[in-house]
Amino acid sequence: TGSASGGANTGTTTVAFVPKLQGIPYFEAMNAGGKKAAEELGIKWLYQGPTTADAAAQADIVRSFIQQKVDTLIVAPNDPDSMAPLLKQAQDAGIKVATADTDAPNSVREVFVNQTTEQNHGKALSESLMKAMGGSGEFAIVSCSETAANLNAYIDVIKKDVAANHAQAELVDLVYAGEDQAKAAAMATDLMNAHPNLKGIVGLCSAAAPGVAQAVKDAGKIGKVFTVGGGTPMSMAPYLKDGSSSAAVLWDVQNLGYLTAWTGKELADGKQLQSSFDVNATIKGVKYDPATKVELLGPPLVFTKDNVDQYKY
Amino acid sequence: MTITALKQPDAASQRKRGFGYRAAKMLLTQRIALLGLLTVIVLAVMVSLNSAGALSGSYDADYLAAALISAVPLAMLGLAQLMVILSGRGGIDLSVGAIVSLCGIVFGYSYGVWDLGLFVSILLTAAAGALCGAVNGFLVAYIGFPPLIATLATFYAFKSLALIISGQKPISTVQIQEFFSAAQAVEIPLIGQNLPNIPLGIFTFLIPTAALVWVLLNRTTFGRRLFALGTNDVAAAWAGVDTRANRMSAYVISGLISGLVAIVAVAQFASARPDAGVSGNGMALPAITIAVLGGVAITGGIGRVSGILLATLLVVWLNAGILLAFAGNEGTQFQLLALGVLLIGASLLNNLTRKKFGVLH
Amino acid sequence: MSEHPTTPRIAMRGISKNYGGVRAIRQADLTVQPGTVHALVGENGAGKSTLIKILAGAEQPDTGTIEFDGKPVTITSTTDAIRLGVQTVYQEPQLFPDLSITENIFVGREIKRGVRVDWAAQAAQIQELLDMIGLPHKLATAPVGDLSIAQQQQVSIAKAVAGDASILILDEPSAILTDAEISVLFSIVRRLTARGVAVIYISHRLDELFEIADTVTVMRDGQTLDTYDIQDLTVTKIAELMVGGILTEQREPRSFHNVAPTLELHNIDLGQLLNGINLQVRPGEILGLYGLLGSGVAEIAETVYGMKQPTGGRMLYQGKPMVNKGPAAARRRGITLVPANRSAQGVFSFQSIGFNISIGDLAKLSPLKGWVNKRRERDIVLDLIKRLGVKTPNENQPISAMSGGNAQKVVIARQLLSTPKLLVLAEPTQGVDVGAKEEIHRLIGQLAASGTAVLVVTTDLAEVLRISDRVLVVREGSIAAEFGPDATQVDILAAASGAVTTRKAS
Amino acid sequence: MSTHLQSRTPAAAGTPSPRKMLPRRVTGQEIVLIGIITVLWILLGFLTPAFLTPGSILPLLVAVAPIALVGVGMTFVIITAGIDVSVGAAIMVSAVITAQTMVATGIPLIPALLLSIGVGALLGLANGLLVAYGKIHAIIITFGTANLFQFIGLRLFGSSTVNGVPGTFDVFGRGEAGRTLGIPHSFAITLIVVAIAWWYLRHAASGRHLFAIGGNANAARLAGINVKPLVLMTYVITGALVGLAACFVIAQGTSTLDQSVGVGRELAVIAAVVIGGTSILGGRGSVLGTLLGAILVQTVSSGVTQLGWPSQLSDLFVGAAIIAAVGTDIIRERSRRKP
Ligand SMILES: Nc1ncnc2c1ncn2[C@@H]1O[C@H](COP(=O)(O)OP(=O)(O)OP(=O)(O)O)[C@@H](O)[C@H]1O
Ligand SMILES: Nc1ncnc2c1ncn2[C@@H]1O[C@H](COP(=O)(O)OP(=O)(O)OP(=O)(O)O)[C@@H](O)[C@H]1O
Ligand SMILES: [Mg+2]
Ligand SMILES: [Mg+2]
Repeated sequence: TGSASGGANTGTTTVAFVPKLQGIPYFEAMNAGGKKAAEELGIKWLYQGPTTADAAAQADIVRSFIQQKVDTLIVAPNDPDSMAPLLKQAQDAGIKVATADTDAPNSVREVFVNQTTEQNHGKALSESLMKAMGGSGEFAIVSCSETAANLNAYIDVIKKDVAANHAQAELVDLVYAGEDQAKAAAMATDLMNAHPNLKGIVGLCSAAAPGVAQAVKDAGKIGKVFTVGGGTPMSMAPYLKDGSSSAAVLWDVQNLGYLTAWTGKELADGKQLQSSFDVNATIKGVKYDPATKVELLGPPLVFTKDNVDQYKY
Repeated sequence: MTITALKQPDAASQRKRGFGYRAAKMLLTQRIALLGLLTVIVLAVMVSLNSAGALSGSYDADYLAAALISAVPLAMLGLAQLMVILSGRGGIDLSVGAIVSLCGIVFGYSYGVWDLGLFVSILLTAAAGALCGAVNGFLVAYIGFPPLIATLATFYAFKSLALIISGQKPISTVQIQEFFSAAQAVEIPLIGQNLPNIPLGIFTFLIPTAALVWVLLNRTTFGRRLFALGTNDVAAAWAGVDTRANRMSAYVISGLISGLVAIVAVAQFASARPDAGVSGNGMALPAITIAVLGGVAITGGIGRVSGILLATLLVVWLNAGILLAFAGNEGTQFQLLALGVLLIGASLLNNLTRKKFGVLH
Repeated sequence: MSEHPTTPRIAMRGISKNYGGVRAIRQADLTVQPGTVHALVGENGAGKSTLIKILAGAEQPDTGTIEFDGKPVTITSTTDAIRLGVQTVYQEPQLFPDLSITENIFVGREIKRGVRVDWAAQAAQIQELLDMIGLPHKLATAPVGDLSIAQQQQVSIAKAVAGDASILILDEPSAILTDAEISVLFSIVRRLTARGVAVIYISHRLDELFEIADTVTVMRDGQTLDTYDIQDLTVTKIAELMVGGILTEQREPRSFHNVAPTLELHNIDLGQLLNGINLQVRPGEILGLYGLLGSGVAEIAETVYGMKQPTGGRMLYQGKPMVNKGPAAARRRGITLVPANRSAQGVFSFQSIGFNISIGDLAKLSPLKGWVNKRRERDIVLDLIKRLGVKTPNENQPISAMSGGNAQKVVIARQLLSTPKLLVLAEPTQGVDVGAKEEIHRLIGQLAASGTAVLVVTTDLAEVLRISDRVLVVREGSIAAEFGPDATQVDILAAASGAVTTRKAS
Repeated sequence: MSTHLQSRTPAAAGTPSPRKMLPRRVTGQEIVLIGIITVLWILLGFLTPAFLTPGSILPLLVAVAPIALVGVGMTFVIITAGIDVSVGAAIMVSAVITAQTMVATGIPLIPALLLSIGVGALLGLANGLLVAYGKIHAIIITFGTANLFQFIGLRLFGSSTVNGVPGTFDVFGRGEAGRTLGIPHSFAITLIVVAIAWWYLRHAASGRHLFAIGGNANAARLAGINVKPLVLMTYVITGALVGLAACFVIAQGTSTLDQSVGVGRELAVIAAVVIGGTSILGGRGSVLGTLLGAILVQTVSSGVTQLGWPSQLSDLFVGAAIIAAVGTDIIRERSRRKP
């Protein structure tokens, strides 16, 4: 067997990140941020994801990273529960483990690199939507995977926030379109037909957000039906500009990737995280809660037609 | 009479041919010989890449053993496909993945929520799987649905049911999380010190299932009847085989095995996910691929347990190697390429075999 | 006639063909003159079908040359052959079950206007063709899958005749046709030869050759022996040439025990197909059931065996009322059946000989129910292979590599795992060569002698007379007549085709 | 003279008119489907008043178009007793190549269409060559090529999305640009393709040969039909229609194309074909049925959403629809075969 600190790599710290799936702008942007960090911090950044958001395929990749004896292994789990035992296995092999983007709360991970809280994100979505809708009217949600924990948490926050603060607004339907833009668009069309008074649609994930906007555009209902969603800037830019989407709520994904890589290095070096710190000139005021071991990048970022062109992913 | 006169010189001439010819014939006619050779080639290539430092991690016994964890559901579902494909008349089961999802929820509730205890929960889950299989079997054997269509329909239905009864939420209570120990790697008693730890599922699920299927096919009259009706349905009926009941049984067994895989999947993922068997490309297509690669004739009546097991080993170890050989996203992409090439290559070889040597085993 | 004055229509020389290790034909020669019927005879597996498949372009030869009207040709596909005017009726009907009879007949050479099929023109031609082969007009639009096997064979013949044939190949067309249908076929053949068409005619019914053939080529072991004028031959002579030895007619006297019947049918009905069938068969007795195709004779066998459930009447088995839910139930009672269509109903093609035999009674394979004891299986199978004289190196050979006669013996062996109390044989020697036929007949005699009641259902007149103690003739779903062993072929045929309506006491 | 035949002769009495020589224009299955769809639409019209409005029906028809279009090719393939499970992955390859080319060069509509169709046909050619000349069961080949196409598609995507896809294909889209006189272009094109395919299968000699091949490939060969080129053709046609459908899919998507495009479409297409009464065993089938099958499936999933029922239910109904549709077909065939 090889030495404790690496099989293929010699000397430099290796940080591996396993996204939920490869090839979507969101995780590729995290990858870009991670690569940038690797250059600046002098570490080795490994990125490998499954072709579909599949827990089993992801597990195979995690196993191969354990085998590669990376220094830090960071995962955005498709299924938090199933990732927990694998993370334990990695830790037993002497690897520092963390999660990013999506947590595995019941696991041995040493840090969760969180973009923003579910509370904040959900609230930003509902506030953007209510602002566009003028605080009243019927709205619907097009979600993606039926089983995605974070999406389901956002839904709860939106429901509660609207009930508490916008009595005239009403959630009339909730549908699931998978990670399929065309299906999201078709379902949004059906929703607008079923509810002629529909005033707002939330496209919850990065596939649904442009899908619902496209549906509004196709139906010629720009200005009558307002959409918000969790889309990436470049995919949302055309819709933000033509008004079929009012706002895209996300965070600076490249910075999240950068922070993920940086955190990986800190873990590998055995350093203790401060409760609040700056990473570099652009990533400032990161919070860390030692009790829950959660890092927080900052408040969500709301893209509108005015700022969307600043982000190239 | 004439036939033997024609055949005997052939047998004699075969005896005279050299070792090379016989080896080639064996490789081409015996699918397991081909699979064995391919597995050895994969291992050899990977190990030499490994020693040349071309891999990003070491391709060693520990890794191979750890990779076996994904062999458990794959091979078991391959065995499920073996049963139904053998039964002939276009036998196939597209619904196995959906049954895994549905039965996983059944297990999640019975073990994780209602606390019925492991034994009862396993029985209940297996029974649920068998019931799903019985629906397929009834449609195929008694109503006369083409299997592809019956199982496509039940694929949609079971998949939908799993989401509905679970309320789209994975079941992951403490019991379920602790159940992961059932999938963990263990040391083999007595001789284990010098060997890598093997995933427990191999012993608790895969080997018993494989042994059971082997015995069923090779040592029981049910197996005989299954081969008979897969080879020639009409002749089987004339020979007094109850083709409907026996064909239905094949689907029931396929469902039963899928139910067991559901338990494996719950253990492996430490949660009962309503999309366990259908997320991504699902579990059915890889299982059918394994069956075909393992030499099961899609037309029925030909297939062996050893072929399934070897094909699984080949695919699992090849995939594990590819992940180490290609860094980044290419890794998982090249797995697709490898599977496609293997499948088409093996089928083309089959074809050559038929031309050159007649029957295939 | 070997020195024919005209150029031969077809001259095949030095043709060889191997299937893997099997040498199907070796250096075969065949010369056929225009305007003649050239019979091709030989034992099962002699290579007749393979030779004509090469001419039809369905198989490619390994060696050899083919001349057509004196000019060398290469035939690499059926399209090539069809272009030369080679039309073929294959041994197995080659039809499309979901297409209508008209489409089946015109498929591959539709009458077209542009790319479109000219349905009207085809409709006009089809009537003539149906008249010629004697099928009713209303069948023109019926899907072929709805027809009986014999009707399908007639459609195949119509299909071949409809093409502008210069050579017509008929591979055992008569095997599944009734005598009436055969005489229609012969008149068609004669009309074609009168127009100068060369006809190659393959048959195991040697007697009919004297009615239709001009010359006969005998094949043995994949080789063509010689070609003879039909005038120079007799049935015995042909049979001797085929097997390469002298055939001795041996009729073993059967002792008939007059005891309680094994099976009695009382007024059995089966929908429209059977009405009021009465029969009895006793231990040791061989009862022949003769009927033309479609007469219901096959349905009697199927009803006894439980494949079909009677809609009226009573069956008594060993004196007790019997209801057979299916073949499995029949087998448990000791009733077994050799099905008529060997390849479709009898053979598990790529499985071993052992498998093909033991499937008949799996319960015998181990004292433990549901279990298979391989050693015991081997012993049982080897014993049967020896008893029936199946020619094979070992029991693991796939049955697909065997000749028709040997495969038939394997199917019969399947029924003898435990000595049956009642054995039903449907067309036991169809498509089986003379030598094997002999052996199978002897075997049936032996079984009867050991106390088995035997019911032989056949459309082979000679066979039914030769082996039966009694013959029942079935016509239009009823027993038309009963004969003792002294009956003549003429008596039976007359009864079957409707000339005799009164029941003749035996 | 043929008295002995009488007890066995099926079909109606009397000499058929030439008209009856023609293959049936509309099959029983199609009539059943038209009935079911009509009932469903009326029912949905009552339950959710918006269902029978153009705003609801037109997007439904647009969504039907790609499935029905690929379904036409799949019907050809299945009639010859083949199957093509690679169409989902093939859509992905066609779509990504076309989208990338449009982004890079801004080519206009017709060249973009031809490119997509060409790529699709090429993929179909690969399938067809392997199936027709490799003599391997189609399901195995196309499982294999599905993996290969997916590999090619993912490599082309290069772990990224295609951003800023121009609106070249908007004429096939769900929006205003996609309609003339209220009729969606994509659906109109699909109707034309279905009509041509219907005529071809019913009247052209080579169309009839496809049924012959599916009924009995060996007999077709012996009858002098060039089986291999025809089988090859069905896969190439499927590929070309996949290429066209890929354009529709791009048009129905957003300005970003991601690698989930086409995934899992093969099952939806096969479902539409079998609901439409095409026998998976070959030899029997109709493209009109396929179109109706696709409409039925889309009606079910739209209906479920518009009724406000949980969207997970729609798969359950699709499963039930397959069983009901194919079940009635099986029972009808069986009763016809019984004299
Ligand atoms: N496709 C095949 N593959 C392997 N062997 C074959 C094949 N076809 C024929 N044979 C073998 O070739 C030999 C000649 O067969 P063929 O069918 O020509 O005989 P035949 O004279 O027509 O017999 P029959 O009277 O039974 O029809 C036989 O030994 C047969 O087993
Ligand atoms: N009543 C009839 N009497 C004689 N011939 C007819 C009659 N009806 C049709 N035909 C012939 O049958 C053939 C097929 O008819 P037709 O041209 O109407 O078919 P089609 O238009 O292609 O199909 P469809 O009947 O489905 O519209 C034609 O060649 C026509 O001449
Ligand atoms: Mg023959
Ligand atoms: Mg007309």
